[in-house]
Parts: sequence; structure tokens; C-alpha cells
Amino acid sequence: MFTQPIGVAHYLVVGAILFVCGIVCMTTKRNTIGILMGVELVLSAAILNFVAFSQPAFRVDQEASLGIDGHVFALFAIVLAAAEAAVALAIALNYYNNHSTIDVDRAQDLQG
Amino acid sequence: MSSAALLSSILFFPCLGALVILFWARISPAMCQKVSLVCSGLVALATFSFLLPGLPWSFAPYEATVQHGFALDWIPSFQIYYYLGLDGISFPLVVLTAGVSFLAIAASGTIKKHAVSYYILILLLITGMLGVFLSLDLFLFYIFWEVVLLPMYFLIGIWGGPRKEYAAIKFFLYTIFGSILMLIALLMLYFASDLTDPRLEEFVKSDTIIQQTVGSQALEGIEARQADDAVQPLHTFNILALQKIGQLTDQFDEPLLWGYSLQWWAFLLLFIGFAIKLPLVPVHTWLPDAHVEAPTPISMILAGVLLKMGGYGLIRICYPICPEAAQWFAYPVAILGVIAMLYGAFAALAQWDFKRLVAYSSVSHMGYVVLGLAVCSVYAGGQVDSQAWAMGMNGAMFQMIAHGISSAGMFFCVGMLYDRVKHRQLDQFGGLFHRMPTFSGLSFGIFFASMGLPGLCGFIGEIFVLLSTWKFSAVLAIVGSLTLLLTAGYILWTLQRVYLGFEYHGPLPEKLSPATKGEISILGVLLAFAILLGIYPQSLFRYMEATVTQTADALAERLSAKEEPDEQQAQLRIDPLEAPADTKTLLVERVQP
Amino acid sequence: MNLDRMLPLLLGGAWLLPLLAFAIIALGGHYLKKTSSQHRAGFLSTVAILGSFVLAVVAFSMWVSDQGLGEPHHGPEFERAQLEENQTPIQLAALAEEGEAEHAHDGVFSVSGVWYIWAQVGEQKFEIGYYIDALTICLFVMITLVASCIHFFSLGYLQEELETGIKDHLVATSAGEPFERVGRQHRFFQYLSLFCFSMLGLVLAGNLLMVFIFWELVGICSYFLIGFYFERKAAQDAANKAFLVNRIGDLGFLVGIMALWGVLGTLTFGEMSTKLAELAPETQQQASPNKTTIQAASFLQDEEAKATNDEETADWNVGLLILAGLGIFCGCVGKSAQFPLHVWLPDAMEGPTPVSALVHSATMVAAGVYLVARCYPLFTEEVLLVIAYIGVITLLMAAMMALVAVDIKRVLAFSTISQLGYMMLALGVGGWSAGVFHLITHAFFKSLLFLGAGAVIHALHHEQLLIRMGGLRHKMPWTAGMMFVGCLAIAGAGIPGLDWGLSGYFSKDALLAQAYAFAQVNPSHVYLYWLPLAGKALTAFYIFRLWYLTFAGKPREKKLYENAHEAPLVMLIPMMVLTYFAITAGWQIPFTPSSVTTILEQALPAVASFETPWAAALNYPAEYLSHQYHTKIAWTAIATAGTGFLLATIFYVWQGLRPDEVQKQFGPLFRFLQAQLYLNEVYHFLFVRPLHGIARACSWIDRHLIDPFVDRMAKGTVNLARLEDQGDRKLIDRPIDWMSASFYDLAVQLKATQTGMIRQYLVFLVLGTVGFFFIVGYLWQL
Amino acid sequence: MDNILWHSVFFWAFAVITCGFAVMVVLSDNIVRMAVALIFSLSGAAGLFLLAGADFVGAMQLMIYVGGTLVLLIFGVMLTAQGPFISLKAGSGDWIIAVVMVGLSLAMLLPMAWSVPDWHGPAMGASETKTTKQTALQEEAEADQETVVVEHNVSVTEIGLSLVGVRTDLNQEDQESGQLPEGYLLPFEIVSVHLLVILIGAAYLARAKRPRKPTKYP
Repeated sequence: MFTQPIGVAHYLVVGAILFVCGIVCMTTKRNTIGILMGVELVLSAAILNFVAFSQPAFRVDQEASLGIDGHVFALFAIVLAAAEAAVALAIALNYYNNHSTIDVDRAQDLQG
Repeated sequence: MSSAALLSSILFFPCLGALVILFWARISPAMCQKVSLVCSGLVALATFSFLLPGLPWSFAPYEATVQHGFALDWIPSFQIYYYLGLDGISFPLVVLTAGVSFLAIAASGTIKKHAVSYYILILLLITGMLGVFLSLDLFLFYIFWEVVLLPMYFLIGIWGGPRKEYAAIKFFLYTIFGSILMLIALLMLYFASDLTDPRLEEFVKSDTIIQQTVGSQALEGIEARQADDAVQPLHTFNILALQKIGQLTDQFDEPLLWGYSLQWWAFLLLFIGFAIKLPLVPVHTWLPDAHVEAPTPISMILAGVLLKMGGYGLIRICYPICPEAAQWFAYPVAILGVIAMLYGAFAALAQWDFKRLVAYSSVSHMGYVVLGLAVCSVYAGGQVDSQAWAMGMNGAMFQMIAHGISSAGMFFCVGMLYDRVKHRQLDQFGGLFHRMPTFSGLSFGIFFASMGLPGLCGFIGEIFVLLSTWKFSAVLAIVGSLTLLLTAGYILWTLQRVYLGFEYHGPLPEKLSPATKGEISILGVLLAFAILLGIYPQSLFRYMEATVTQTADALAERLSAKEEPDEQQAQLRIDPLEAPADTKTLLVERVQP
Repeated sequence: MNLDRMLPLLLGGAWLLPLLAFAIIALGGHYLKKTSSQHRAGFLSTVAILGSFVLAVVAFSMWVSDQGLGEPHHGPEFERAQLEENQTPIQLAALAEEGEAEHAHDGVFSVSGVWYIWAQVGEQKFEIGYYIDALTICLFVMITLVASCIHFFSLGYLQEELETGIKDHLVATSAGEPFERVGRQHRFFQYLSLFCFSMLGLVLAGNLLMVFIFWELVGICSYFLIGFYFERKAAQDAANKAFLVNRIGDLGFLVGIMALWGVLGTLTFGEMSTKLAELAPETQQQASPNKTTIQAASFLQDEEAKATNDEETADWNVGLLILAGLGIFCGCVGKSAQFPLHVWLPDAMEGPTPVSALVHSATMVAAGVYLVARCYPLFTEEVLLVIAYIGVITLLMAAMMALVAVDIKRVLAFSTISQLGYMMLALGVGGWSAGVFHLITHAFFKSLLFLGAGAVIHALHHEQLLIRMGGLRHKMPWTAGMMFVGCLAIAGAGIPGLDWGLSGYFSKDALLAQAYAFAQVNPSHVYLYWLPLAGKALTAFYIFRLWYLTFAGKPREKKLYENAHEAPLVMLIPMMVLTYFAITAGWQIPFTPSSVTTILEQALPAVASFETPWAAALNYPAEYLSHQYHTKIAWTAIATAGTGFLLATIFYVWQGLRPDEVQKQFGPLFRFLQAQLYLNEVYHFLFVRPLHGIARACSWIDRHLIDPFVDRMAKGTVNLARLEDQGDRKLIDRPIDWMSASFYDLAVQLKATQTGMIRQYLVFLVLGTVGFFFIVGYLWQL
Repeated sequence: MDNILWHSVFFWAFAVITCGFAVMVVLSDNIVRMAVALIFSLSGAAGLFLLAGADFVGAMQLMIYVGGTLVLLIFGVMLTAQGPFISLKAGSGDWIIAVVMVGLSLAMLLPMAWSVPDWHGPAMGASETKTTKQTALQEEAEADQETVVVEHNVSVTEIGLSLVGVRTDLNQEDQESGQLPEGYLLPFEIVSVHLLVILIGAAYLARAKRPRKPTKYP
């Protein structure tokens, strides 16, 4: 286990687990904040994949790596995630103000 | 005992019984039945004795030729002879006729009205049916064919159910229409035939019956022909001679009307005639009415024997005499057969009257016979696969016998129930298994035989016909095999509605007494035969297979020779086992520049 | 010892003994019934099948002493493969090809012959004969053993059928009272004997036509046995349905036989492989037991003129062969209750429970698997792939239905369907011996489970609903214990480290390993491994759900519980015998390296896989190559099954999750599964009703021909006018009204999907994405 | 023991931390504990970034995510976490769905991750075959290289320059060939403006308002 070098695939697996955790978090939490945390996990998984793909030492064909592009995209993603968190939190607070609850299951105004 | 005396006494013994009944003053109905029973029993015994090995008159198995054939002068000026004989095609049907007739008379105990006339007519009917199967002279065949018609008309019309007049006249009109077409066809064949053809020399010399009747005249004619003298044509009604003419010469190939040859027209007319008797969709509608209205024993004979006359006519007259036409009509006839199978099964599925259902099942089962006969498979290079055709013909023959057994049994079951509770509505039965256990058990066996359950007789004919059809046309085989499903559907549904369940919910429940010993033995005999033929079909094939296969081989040879195999095609010829009929067109296209 | 002479005698005797019993009971049933207090018919039947068992065992021992037990297939390539476990799939496939050349095999030993000529037409013969190899013998022993046990069990189970006045509480007469009838134990044993005869005949049959004959005969026996309580409408309907659905399969079978007859010209098992080889005169027969590639190209002759022609013939032949394979498999789909013809088996549970144990779990339904195994050389790659996928669909679908079934016998019925799916899958991915092995182990543990269920039903006086049971382990400790063993066996419990487990552990392990090996070399069919693995969790869940609901917890119906009692000894002893085999059937035979599998592998057929023009270019890994995955798969499988077990325990013992809550949450899915995917309704709508429609149409056409033609002409004009008016209303107005109404209805129904639940939308989003990738990825790889 | 790659060891350590706390986030019902677990999970992810040679991104992850976003989240937790809302439990059915989705997603993602051989890491086997052909001296030199994974660290300078449109990692020839420099100036500007708008919007949304009666919907 420890004698094998790390490759992109390992990162992808970690990313996949993070992603799945995020998804499960989003579907099982009724708390708005909990859902937001799930979103953070999912975004984090995506960023992890960007970073992994930009490291040339992680793969056989080093030319194929993303290089600096991956880093820049990861940065953008982080920034956007932060912004998204801010807005989402604002929405959550607003929702709380209006409905006096943060249970998303109560938010069924869109029901057809 | 000479063949002439033997066959004639079998043939006319029922008439003797009829005379006894006629002149016996103040005979009681029970006595009438006893006399007829003895009479038909002796006939049945005589025919069954042919099966025993070792007797001087026993029927030799694995033998293709006519046995016990003899000819006596009847109307020699028109070359009409009293020519009887047995071969593999007619023998099983004669045995079936004798057996079913005996059982039908045994089942006639409930007939009390005009008993004397009833038994006289039924004995006449037996003679007529035996005559149809025994005669090898076309004219004689036609006479017996008509003899069957009249007793049947009266038997339905007098002893039938509520709509008996309607059913009887319908039966009569349908059949007479077919007979007229047949008459035209056989006169056409008679006047086109000529025994003085040099190609027939070998046959004329070898055939004892021809030698005995018109041999010298024919040989003189042949010699004169070979010497290029003008001779008067020598016509014939001899079925075997006509077959040889059809297979060896081109006398029936002359164009007759609208560019079609004589044999094309003859085939068409004969086919319609036999198809009505068979009956084939769309000329089958006399059958349900006739069956529903006829009394039980008559239904048994009608389904067990009369329908087989149509199939017998096809395999004895239609196909061997007109081989090219048979090939021309192969697809239409096969498709009609498949339609009859499916149509009959579908119509049976929709019936509420028990007897009507059984009647429609007959239509469906007889469709197999037509399909089995029609499958003359043609392959590249003009080779006809005689094996597949022989298999189909054998299957058709077997199906006729098997259906004779199972349908007679089914009609007897229906009749038993009708005699007790006076109705046939399927939805007003139920729970018979509790009230009549033995009868129900036997009925299950009979119905399963009709359903084509392996191990019983119905399966073999069906599987043979379908296997041979596969060689002819895979699509028809697949479509045809759907019938198996439908048959199972209507039979099982019927059994459920009639026998299963916990109580009988129709009128007259108190009349539902268990079956008597006599009834059980009739059903038991039929079921025993169904089982015997099911687990050991070779017991029947050994008698008929040689003749049927020879017929198929002869036809296949004729058709193969007819198709001129040119050099390229001969080169492209492939093993018929490996190539389907459909590739023929493909290969031919490839060859033509 | 002369195997050629003795085996047909012994097995023929074993085959005919039940027929003798049947004939005696059928003809003398009346007499036997009169002395009913001694249940003579039952004894007669039981003695007959015991005799068959003894004969089969003698035949088996003769076989073993002559042919040996077979050796496990661990060639040198196995060790090499183990060393290089980290190979990529492509390398593995190459390794497999390499290994095959070394893995020579001296053919399958078999004894075949003819008893009598059934029918002969021209030169074509149809014979009643036999074909005996290791598979036949093993199945003979298995069938007679299970059947003997079940005969004994039936003597106890059907005790009340000996009485003269039986009240059937499920049937109410018009007076409203329960229907009373005379017992008919002798009829039951009569049918059972006929069934044993037919089943043994099926296994013994020497050609496909004979198989077809007995195929239908077991069908009709099943019909009689399902409809044993023919007073009940449900039983009648179930019997009819079973036979008709089977007939649909049989039609396919018949087409397969016809096609095979068309391409090979023979239906005899012994001749098939020779004829197959003749099809390709210049076959590159690789000396390999498991994969012989007959290339279509080798049909090409040297001469130019013949070339194209022959190629077409070859194509046609291969096409026919595929059709034949599919047709024969169609028959198996019907008989083995595979999707989409599985609908009859759940209903077949209307029959008495011993019937379900014998006919509808252990033997008859396994006949389809047997036939696939028997005809294995005929199947081309396409057909095998179809078999594998049908198997996977069946096993998952049935397992999910078993999750929601509430009737104890129905759970087991669905479980049977699911396990049959496993067998088909194994055969489809090249695991011949794994599939047949599972057939045998399954026969033991499933008949054990059914007999256990029978004991429970017997104890509760014909109560079959799980929700009314509970806590029965106190009242029936033996039954509970043995059923628990059965549950463990079907869930495949075992200890991978020690390589020790119940019979199901070994067979399922072999099966999954083969699926894994197949998925390794055919990456596009990776789901053939993942889905069965998931099915294993479901298996463990539903089977332990059944056990917990029946035996664990507190009694739910006090009255039923109070009256319950342990089964009598005549029922317990057969169960013990089956328990013993459910535990040990997969073990190695002491002091030898052999086991049931190695005996079976003596009959392993050489697979002639035609490289057909339409082939999807599959690789079939040889079965011995999958041994290297056993340990790996065993751990995975145990983990999966453990998950299912854990979940069942959480649900029904610890009550950590609440079943009713889950049921409420998944309401539509739950109802969908409980209604068996509405397949019955769909079939009724698609097939039964149109058929009846056509039937009525045919009948209608007839009546119209009967009607006087003139009569119709006279009324014609009036009718025409009316018709026009009606046409306006019906043809023009009604469709428009109907359209508008149905659009409105549709809109109302579609509205329901918009729940407004954020989390639910999210679930749909994820499932949609996964589904999209599944489809795209799958198509891409294809 | 000599063959142990410390890079791999650290990777597994961080991976376990990241995944473990992520699972904790999922399994915990208490919102506060979830937040704490999330902090650790994201920190672990930052560690993974560092291991992957993305120093700057790792730093940003720590600063923005762990520092900023989480503070924001905890802020939200504190504002809303009252009594009943701290632990809102999902039903049993939700968990079943979740398990099914886990299974499905993993069944899709994991085979995908392993499906490309190129991604399995630097080829150790390839260098082994090479060593047989080389001299012993070279072998020693190679042996050192073998155990050390050669990483490419992207410096902050590179990123900074690329954000304003100067690509140092591309060949000079490509830049001079007349094409536009492939930097990120435009995206950078767009993101900046976007951020500004978002923050203003967020502030507007979250501003203190007069309490209002909840609107009733039909």
C-alpha cells in the first residue's frame, strides 16, 4: 500500500468518496445548513480532482497533465464556492426569518 | 378365402344387418341395437384381424403395394370396375372406420325414436364409408362418396337437435356442391387419360389388375402406338393407373382454360370438393351446425370418420394424380392449412356451447392434415426433398387417425353430459370431478390427447407436420405452431369450466349420475388407443409408412425430373438438408446473367 | 463392470418404477382408497421412489468406481495466474488463451443408446433412447433423493387427506358453509409418481424430441399438482396459467427443435457434437475443453465459384443455430420461470407445499437449467449473452419482489426464481459447472426451506401470511433451527479464510467468481458481475426477513400461536436429511481432492463457439481460470451478504429502522413490486384480451357466413344509414372528447411528480446523472 | 521498509482524515458536530492539495474555505441553531435511498477512476526494465530517483502571472507566433466583478428586516 506511488486515480477515489458523502449529506439532512455543508463537500471533491489532474507526477504520460490550468480553475472554484456559501447562507437566513424553521421539507411552495 | 369374398363381405356385411332389422317384425329398439352391434362388431373384428400376423389374410407391414386387390367387371364399356384393395393409406382408415362405427353403435343406447330406421341408416352409412376407403376405382369411389351423404342427411335431420332441419340441409348442400365439382374433375381426368401411352408399358405389364381388366387392349394400343398407328385412346377410372399417368406421362398437362393445364383445373376442383368435406376454412361452416344438431353417435362418426374422407381423397386422388398442380398450389394450400389451424382454434376459444367448441377443434386439427400434405419442398437445382414431404404426409395420415380417436371420444363425452342434463352451456357446468370421477379422469385423457400432449396420440401428427413444414417454410411452421398454444388454451379452459370447481351449477343436478360400465368401456377403449399410439406410434407407422413414403417419393421424383436442372444449377446444388427453400430464389438470381 | 450395459438397466429401472406406481394407483386407485386408513397409495409411491433412489445410488457408485471422482482443475497456469494477480484484463485474456492450449481434456464419457424406435419415416428415425453422463447420474441421485424426502414428508403433510370429510375453508358453497369433500391422498401420490417418472425421463432422454415429450409431461404433472385443490378457483387458474405460460416457452422450444433439425438433421445428443463439427469441415479444433473456435471463415472453400455460395450457407446455418439456441432457451425461460415468463411460478404456490418443494423449486423448474447445460455446445456467443442477461434481470427482479412478498411460500417462490436466474447467469458467462453445481445445492436447501415452510403452514393450520406469524421458534425449535440452516445456506454463509461454509457458499462463490472472470475480460459486460453481487445482499435480506418474521420476535396472533405445534417425526426426518445435504453438498469428499463439482465436470461439454458474423466478440474465460478469484470473491460476497443480513436484523430484530415507515416512503415502488411489476396485468392486456378478441372475431365471422346473405342485403340499406349516424358520434366525436379528457387526466397525473421537495429533486438529479452515464458508458463500450 | 514512499503514507493519512470526517458529517445528526467535522475534512483536503504540489491552492483552501466559508457557516449555525433544529432527523426511507445512491454512484465512479491505466500513477515498472540495460553507476543514481516522486510545484508567481495574462509555463515560441497569450485575465476580471455583485447581493439579502408574517400559500 505504502510502497506504491500515488496516482491520479487515488485522488479520484478520494474525490469520489467526498462527492458521494456530499450527495448523501444533501439528501439526508433536513437542515438547510446541513445541505449547504453537503454542497461544500461536493465542491471540495471537484477541486481535489482539478488539483490531481494538474500534477504531472501522478500519471504515466506526464505531458497529459493540466498543469497550471488546473490550479487556476481550482482557485476559481474556491472563490466561487465562497461566494456561493455567502449567498446560500443569506437565503437560508431569509428563509428562517420568513418561515421560522430551517427544515427544507417544509419548503414545499413549489409543489405542483 | 379369396380377397374378393373377404373384402366384399366386410363391405356389405352391415347391409346384411340392415336387411335383418328391416324384415324382423316388431323388433324392439334394444334388439335393433344388439343386431347392429353384432354386425358392426363382426366387421370391426374382421378388420382388426388383419393386424394379427400369421393369418392368411393378415395385412403385411412395411409393404408399399396394394394388398388384397381384386377387380370385377361392373360397367366394362366405360372401363368401370368393381375394384377394391387395401394399402397403407386406406388400411388404417378402414380399421378406424370399423372401430369408431362399433363404438358409435354402442353409444346409441339413448336413441329410442324410430329405432329401426336409425339403425338401418347407420349400417348403410358404415358400408358407404368402408366403400370410400376400399374402392380403387374412381367411379366406385364417387358412388360410395354419395352413398355416405344420404344416410347422414337423414340421421342429422330426423334424430338431431332443435335446428336439425337447418343443419341437415346445410350439410347436404355444402357436400353436394363439392361432389359436383369432384364429378366434373373426375370426368375430365377420365376423358384425358389414355392407357395406350408407350411410357406406361412397364406399368401395364406389371400391374395384375390392369392385366386382368384392360391389359390386352392396352398392350395392343401401345404396340400400335410404337408402330405409329392411329389408335382409339383407352380411358380409365383406375385410380392407380391415373396416378401413374399423372406421374409418368404428360397427358394431363395440356392447357385447358385461361392458360392453365388440365391437371391444374382438376386439382382445383377436386381440392375444393375434398376441402369441403375436410372441412377447410372458409368452407367449414356446415360442420359446427351439423355437429351441434347431430345425435352423439352420429357426431362421433362424423368427426371420427367422415372428415377423414376429405383427407383420404386428397392423399389418394388429388395429389398423386396432379403432381405439378400440387406444386403450383403448394403455398396457397399450406397457407390455407395454417389459416384453418389458427382459425379453428380461435373460433373454438370463443364458443360457449361445448359441442360447438369440439366441432371447431376438429376444424383446427384437420388443418394440420392439409398443411402436412402441402409441403412439397423445392430446393435449388429442382430437387424436391422427398423425405420432408414423406414426413409431412405421414404426419397428416397419423393426424387423421389420431383425430379420429380423440374427437370421437370428445364428442362422446359431450354426448354423455347432454344425455344427463340436457344442456351444453360451458358456463353451466363445473364440479364434475366430484360427481363423476372415473368419467372425468377418462375425459381428461381424451382431451389431452386432442391437445397434443406428448405420450398421447395427438402429439405425433402435429410434430411431424410442423417439422416437415419447417423445411418448406419456416415462417409457416412458426405461425402454425401457435396453434399448439391456442389448443392448450381452449382445452384447458374448457376442462376448468366443466370438470373442475366444487359444485355443478346448471340445471338438473340430480341427473348427474356416475358413468355406467358401458360408457366407461367406450371411453376406456378410445383412451387406450390414444395412449398406445402416443407411446408407440411406430405401431401405426409400420402399416402405413411404406405406402405413404412411396407416394411422396414418386411425386418428388416426378417434380425433380420436371425441373430441368441446367448445368450451372447442378453445380450450385447443395445438400437439401442444409439449405432452406428460401435460398432458392437467391441462388437462381445469382446464376442468371 | 460393464457400464454400457448396467447403467441403462439401472437408470431405466429407476425411471420406470414411479411409472409402475402411477399405473397401479391410477387403475386400482378405487381399491386402494377403500382401505384408506393405511394410506397404501402413499406407501406404494414412496417405496417406488425409494427404489429408484437405491438404483440411482447403485448406478452412481458404479460410475464412480469406473470413472473416478474427477480432479479439480488446477493446472500449472493456475499458479502462474495467482502470481500475476495484478495483471490488466487484456493480459489476463492472453493468459487464458495461452493456458487453454495446455489444458487438454480427453472428451466427455457418456453412455447412450436406443430402447426402441418411436417412429420411423423413410430414413428418418425418432427414437426413445438414453444419454447418460456424469450430469445425468448426479441429477438422478439428486432428484430421487429429494423426491424420496418429499414423499415421506407428504405422508405426514397430507394426513388429513385420508379422511372422508374434509372441510375446505377456502371454498364456500352457495349455502355459505365450507365445502366438504372426500380426501384424495391417493390422487396426490399418483400425480407425484407420474411427475417423478417424467422428470427422470427428462434427465435420461437421449434426444431433444424425447426431452420435449417429457418436458410437456412434467408440465402436465405440474398442472395436476398445482390444481390439486381444484375446488378453489385460484388453484384452477394457477394450474391453467402454469401450463399455458409454459406452452409459450415450449413453442419457442419447438421452433428451436425445428431449426436444429433443419441445420443438423439430428436431435440425438450423442450425435450433435459430431454434426456440429461437420458443419465446419476445416475446423481449427483447438485442443481445449472449454472453447473451440470454429470460424465461419473456415467454411470457405478453395474454389472461387463455391466460395460465396458456401459462405451464405454458412451464414444461414449459423443463423439457424442462433435461432435454435434462442428457441431452446425460450423453452428454458418458460420452464425455469425466467423473465418474462416467470409469472406462473408465484401463482403455482396454490398447490400443496410438498409440491412446491419438489416440483416448483428443486426439480422441474431446474429442468430449464439442465437443458441449457445439456445443449451447451449448441449455444453461440450471442445466445449465451442473452442467457446471461436474462438471468441477471430475473435474479434482480425476483429478489426485489421477494422483499415485499407477505406470503411465506411466495417469498420462497420469488427466491426460487432469483436463484434460477443465478444459474442461468452462470451458464451464460461460461460457468457450466458453477451453474449446474448451484442447481444441485439449491435443490437441497430450497426444498428444505419449502418443507420448513410446509411444517409451519401445517402447524398453523394453513395460515401462510408472514405478518400473522412470529415467535414460533419457541413452539417449533427443530423446524426453526433447520430453516435457519437453510437460510444460511441460501445466503451463502461461510468463512472465506478457512474456506469453510454451507453448500450455498461454495456454489455461489464459484458462480460469482466466473461472473467476475467474465467481466474482467469483457469490460463492457461488467454489470454481469456487479448486479448479481447486489442481488446477494437482497437474497440475504429477504430470506432472513422471512425467518425473523416467522420465528423471531413475539407472536402476532395469539390464537394461532397457541395452537401451533412442532411437526411430527415423519415430516422432521426428511427435513433433517435435507439439512444434512444443505450443509455438506459443497464440501470436499473426505480423503479425496474431489467434490460434487469435479464429478460434474466430467460431463463438461466442449463449447464450440461459432465466430458468427454478428458476434459481439466476447471472450469466455475458461472455468478453471476463475479459481484464482475465489478468495477475493468470497470476501466480497460474504461482505455483501452480511450487509443484507445486518439490514434484515436492523429492521426486524433491533427495529432500528421501521419497515412500515420505509413502506410508506416507497409507496408506489412498494405497490409496483407487490403487484409483480404489473406484468400479469400487462400480459392480460397485451395477449389474453387480444387473443380472446380474435377468437370472438373468428366466431363472429362464422356466424355472419351462416346468416342468410339475402337477409343481410335487405337490412343493409337501413343499417348503412344508422351506421353513418353512429359513425359521426363514435368515430369523430368520441375520439375528440376522449383526447381532451385524457390530456387533462395526464396533466393532473403529471402534476404529482412536482412535489416541491428539494431533497427529492436532488435524488432525481443524482439518479438521472448516474443513469445517463450508465447508458452512455454502456453504449460507448458496446 | 526502505521501499516505503512517505509521500504515499501522507497521502493515505490525509485521505483517511478527509474521507473519515466527511462520513462523520453525513452520519452526525447534530449540526454543530457536522460543522466541526467539516472543518477537519476540508483541512484534510487542503493537505491533499499540498501533497499534490498545489501549495497555493492548498493555502487558499485553508484560508478561504476553512477560514472564511466555515466561519460563515458556523455563523449561520449560530443564528439558526435553536432547540429543535439542532438535530432534525431524516426518516428510515431516506437512508435507504441514500444507500442506494451511494451504491450506484460508487459503482459508476470507482470503475471509472480505475478505467484509465494512465492514471494509475507514475510507471515504476517501466523504470525497472530500463535499469537492466544501464550501468551500475547509473542504477544507483536512478535508484535514488525511483523512491522520490518527482513533483512539479507550481509557484505562486506562475499563478499570479497567468492570472494577469502571462503564461510562463508555455513555450516562448508559442507566445510569439502571433496568437493571443493564453492567460486568464478575462476570466479573472469576470470572476472579480461576479464576486462583487454576489457579495453585495448577499449583504442585501441578509440585511436586517422588519419581522413579517409568514405568507400563506394556498
